[in-house]
Amino acid sequence: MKKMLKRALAVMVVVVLALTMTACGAAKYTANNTEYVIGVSGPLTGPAAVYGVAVKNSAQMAIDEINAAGGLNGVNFKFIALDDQHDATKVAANYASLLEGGMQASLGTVTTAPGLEFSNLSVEDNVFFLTPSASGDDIPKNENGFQMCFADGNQGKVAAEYVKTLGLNSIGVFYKSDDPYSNGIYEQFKENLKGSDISVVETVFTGDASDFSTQISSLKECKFIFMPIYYQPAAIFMTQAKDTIAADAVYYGCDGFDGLAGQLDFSTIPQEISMLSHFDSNATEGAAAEFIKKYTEKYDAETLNQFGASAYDCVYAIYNAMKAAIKAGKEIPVTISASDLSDILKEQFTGEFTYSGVTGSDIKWQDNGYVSKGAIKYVLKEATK
Amino acid sequence: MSTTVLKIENLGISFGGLKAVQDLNLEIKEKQLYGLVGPNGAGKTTVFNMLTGVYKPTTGNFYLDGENLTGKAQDVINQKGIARTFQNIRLFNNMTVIRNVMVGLHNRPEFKCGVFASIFRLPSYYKTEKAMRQKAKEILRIVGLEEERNNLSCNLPYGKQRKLEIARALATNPRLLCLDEPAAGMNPNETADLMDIIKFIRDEFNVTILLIEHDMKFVSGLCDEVTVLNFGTVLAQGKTRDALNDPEVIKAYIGG
Amino acid sequence: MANMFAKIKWKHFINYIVVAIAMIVFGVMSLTGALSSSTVYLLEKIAIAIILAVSLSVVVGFLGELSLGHAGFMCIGAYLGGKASLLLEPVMGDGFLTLIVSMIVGGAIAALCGAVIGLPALRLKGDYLAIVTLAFGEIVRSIFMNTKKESFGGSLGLETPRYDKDILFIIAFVFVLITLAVLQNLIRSKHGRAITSIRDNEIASKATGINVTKYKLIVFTISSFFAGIAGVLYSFSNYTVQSSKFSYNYSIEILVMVVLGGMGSINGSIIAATLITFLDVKLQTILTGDLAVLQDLFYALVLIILVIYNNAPALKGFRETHNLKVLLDRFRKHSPADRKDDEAKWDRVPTKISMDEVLSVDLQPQTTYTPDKPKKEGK
Amino acid sequence: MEIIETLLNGMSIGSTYAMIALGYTMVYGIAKMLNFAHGDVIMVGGYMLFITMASALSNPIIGLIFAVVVCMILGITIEKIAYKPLRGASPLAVLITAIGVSYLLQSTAQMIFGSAPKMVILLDLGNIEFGGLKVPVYTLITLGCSVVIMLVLSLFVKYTKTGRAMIAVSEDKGAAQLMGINVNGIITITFAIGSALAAFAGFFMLLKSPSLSNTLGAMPGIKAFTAAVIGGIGSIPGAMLGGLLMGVVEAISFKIPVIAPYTDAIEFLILIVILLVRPSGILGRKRREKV
Repeated sequence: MKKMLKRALAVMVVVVLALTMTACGAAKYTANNTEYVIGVSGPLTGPAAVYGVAVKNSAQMAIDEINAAGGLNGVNFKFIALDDQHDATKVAANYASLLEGGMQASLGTVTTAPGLEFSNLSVEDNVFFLTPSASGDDIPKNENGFQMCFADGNQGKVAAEYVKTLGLNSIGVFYKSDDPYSNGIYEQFKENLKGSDISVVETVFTGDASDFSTQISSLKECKFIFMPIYYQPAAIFMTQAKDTIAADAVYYGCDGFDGLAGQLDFSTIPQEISMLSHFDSNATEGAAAEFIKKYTEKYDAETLNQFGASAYDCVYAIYNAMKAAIKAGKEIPVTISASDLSDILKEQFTGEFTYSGVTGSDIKWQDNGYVSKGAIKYVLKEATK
Repeated sequence: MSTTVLKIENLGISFGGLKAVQDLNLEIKEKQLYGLVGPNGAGKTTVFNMLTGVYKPTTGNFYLDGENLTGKAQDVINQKGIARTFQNIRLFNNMTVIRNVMVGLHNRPEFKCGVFASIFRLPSYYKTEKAMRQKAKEILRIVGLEEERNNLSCNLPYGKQRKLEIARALATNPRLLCLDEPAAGMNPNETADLMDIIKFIRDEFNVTILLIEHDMKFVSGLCDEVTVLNFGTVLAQGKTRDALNDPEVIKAYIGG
Repeated sequence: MANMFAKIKWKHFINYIVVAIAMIVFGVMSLTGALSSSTVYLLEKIAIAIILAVSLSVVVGFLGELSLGHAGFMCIGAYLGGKASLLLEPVMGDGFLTLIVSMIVGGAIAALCGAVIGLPALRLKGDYLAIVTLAFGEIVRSIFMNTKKESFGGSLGLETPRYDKDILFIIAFVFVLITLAVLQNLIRSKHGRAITSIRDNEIASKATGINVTKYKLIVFTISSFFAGIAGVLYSFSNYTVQSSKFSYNYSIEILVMVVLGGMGSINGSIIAATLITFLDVKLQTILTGDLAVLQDLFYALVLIILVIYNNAPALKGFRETHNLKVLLDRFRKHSPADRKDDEAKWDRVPTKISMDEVLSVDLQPQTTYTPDKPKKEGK
Repeated sequence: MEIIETLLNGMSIGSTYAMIALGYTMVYGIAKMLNFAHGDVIMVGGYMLFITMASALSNPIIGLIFAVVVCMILGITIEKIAYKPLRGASPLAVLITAIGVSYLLQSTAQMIFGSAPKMVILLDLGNIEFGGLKVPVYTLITLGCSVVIMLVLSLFVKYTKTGRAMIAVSEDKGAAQLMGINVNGIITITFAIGSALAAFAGFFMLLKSPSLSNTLGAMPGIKAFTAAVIGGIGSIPGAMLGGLLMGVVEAISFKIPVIAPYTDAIEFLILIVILLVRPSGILGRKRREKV
């Protein structure tokens, strides 16, 4: 019996040791900071990795630029990106780990699916976040959350308004029913289209489907196809549909379309491709072009997309807001707690603070956390005559 | 005249077009030792499989103590009182010897203890557990395996595995015990030992035994009546000596 | 008195003791504020993983059926338990009572589904059952994915209240103890012997009078009940329940815990669940930025090496001389009378999880193929 | 008209599944393992095509040959390193290593090729008109090729010495060994063939949808496996049949808006129903243990 007890004790000690390795003092995580810490949780691996990688690269680029220019009053910034694989379950661990790593402000999550979890967690500790691309309507529902991208519902609404002006009798829709982004936009689109006499041919796909022949044959009579989806399935759809759908049809998408150029040889597609977005990765002028140039010099051009551009803006917006707050007489020591910084930043973002950058100029934020900036209809490719 | 335990009427089965067994009729009396013999592929094991519910007979019926059990599920037939062993030993290899026997005791009414009683460790659980262990030990003692009770059954030598299978079948408290080549793979000493055990358990457990065996010495030493099968049909039936000396039987065995 | 004390089978209770001590130690640490929130999340995850692994272990390790749909039952528990807690919150508050009622609702409905999926289990063999359970899990996931926003949150998932995190992990560990108690008591009873006998030899089991149908149903039901409980705990430990989490990949992750822990070993499942969850979370939070891509690589390598080490027939001799048990034996006097209870050595479990279909090129379905194996030992 | 069109679309989807299912069924039938890494071998084949198309030799046929060769080598390597040491161990152990290999291939691919999806345009084949119906040529080619591959495999298994040895190994490894068949050699050949089929599947998947990422093979792999089980796993014609059936079900389901979001659920439901009616799949052989 003694032997057994001894053995039990040994096993227990191992388990407890393994677990206590992580259990260190709670309380003030930021007390030992020597740099301002900004954190993000995003999909760095898995099917959505390209978005997370874009955010990670661009935010790092912005931080490096800020640090090279002397930081904030001589204090540098540090950026931590953790992988959540587009899975809400992994967010809690990431969030706690970031917080314990001294995070003072955050970019939230990269994608919508895990974003809600982050939003709910961060309000507990009052951690400010400005998400570059988690566009779900509910993401900024708490007062500590803000978006740099357009909320899905707004995108759907704007798209519906636009469609109404076209004077069409019938349009097609192609969306991904198991994706919150796609669903979020389409629901508001449908809602706002009610009352008009436009009939909608609705087609869906799910998962990683890559053969859209059925959906294409359902849509082949349509002259206008609204596609609130990401660019990879859109590229597959357009390639498979190029001869079946009328050559004078229009593919119309939202910010998810950005990046299409890397997936599609536009010259082979006869139809027009447009999107409503805040950034075009093929921009040749303005701040966007400058960002693209810097990004492609530093990183793989394939990961360039609006997620990155938006993240770049997020970092600068936080930086500028901190600068503005200091100017207004606030003190932001390097060891400031996340909650104190959050109060300062919230005041800025709901106040007079405006920001101009890659994804828009004179960007302002509403009290509910939504961004107000100009959405631009980009014609990625005109119809081939 | 003792009562009839098993009665088989016109039993037959066919797989596709092949008639594996046809028109089998036999009657086994209480405490009888009955042999089922025949060359390879004669359909002996198929008869066992029908009697224990593995196969559903295509024709005919069989009765245990007058109750028709034809086409019943295997576990129901076992609970009604037909237990068996297998030609190629089928033990619960990852369980100890005593547990193998305790599985056999599972359905006995005296060891009733529901799932809930077990999960919540009601007093009845401790009582039945103890009683089952006791009973299992008793059975093991009879077949001479008491010493081995805590070994894994797969570590037993071949002869003992055969005995354990018999012990497990006995544990289900059968009326009729079907032994499928119990002496296969045993040396002459073990065979002689087994014959004694089989006789002993018949008396001790008050059980009727139907057995398949190739070893004619074994059969003639044990059984008072036999049925000889060949290609699924009955060649001869009756007192062991008479049936085995039937010219048809000799022809089937020697060929020609 | 001392005699009675010595009679207790300590090894039957060792896992309760270890879990209880861990629970108390961490509970005290949490009260004194010495526990960081990342540790709390980790503990919750470990507790949930243990419940899942132990409940699956009963199906795979003791009944010998391969289930790839465990995450599906968890999904049912998470959604329905979460929904129940949402509906109950206005009536009963967000206290312990709500938690218990939600647990019962989630667990019971998951158990019901387990019974329903257990029915085909009676007809199908190992690998076919595996694919049916996988299909079941995917169906559940797909249904919850496409629900209306008002009912179960649709693709964005159901928002559920998070339980007080200082207490939830303790509750979770209590449920680990309950799971252990119920499942181990079941296994260490006559019913457990019946279940193990089905794994070891289904034909013999039937011939010995075991109602195989009944026991398969019981095992599937109880196992999915606890998967459902784990699901409800999951919904309480997260703000959102998203069905995309419960894909077959997650079922496989649970299966990996069971297999690495050793078939038929509940303690093994507990240790494997703890270590895998620990490894998973640590890799995720330590490998930041560009290093994140190494997570899966590392995990995959650990998996392959461990499985080959544990199972390769060629390494058997090496395993028997170089393993943890031998190491532990050095610290205690080994008595040959000690024998593991109901623990099946992994490489000897005659898995019904057999890959048995034969290559064929025939266009006509054939009725029966009976392999006529030669007798092991002829006479 | 619409029905024919939907059926054709189903064939288009199903021919890809059939192609993958053929590989699954071969490996399963002989090596008796669920090779969860099969889908990821497809992905590797896809990247090999990508490398070829991005190089100076941008020819799809050379790409296909290159992909087939690389995948065969990869398949044999995986078999030798991860599966062969476990021969004789429980099938579950092999299942777990297969999953490990799957993770390994996916993360290696991301490390080498990055996270961004790649565009791989192999050939632009256009459409053919059949009385008002536009049918993409790739559909016809994929369908044709999978039928040809199925026939070749069937003939190979039935009439060549190696093929017959495969059947022998499939029925009873031990007995085959006793009859002088090199069981390990046969299993290696099986993996080589299975991986070559995966490379073909990768080619046809990219021919249809030119977007390549490291999860290319994951979901189609599972669907194709389901298809193989529906058809009766181990049966070569069954794989074909199951694949096409899955495709047609998917097409019909996508055609009806109300049930379209539940397409995956419907496909898996059909699997369950078919297995309940025929526990060994449509063309599978029912195996019964001798008592």
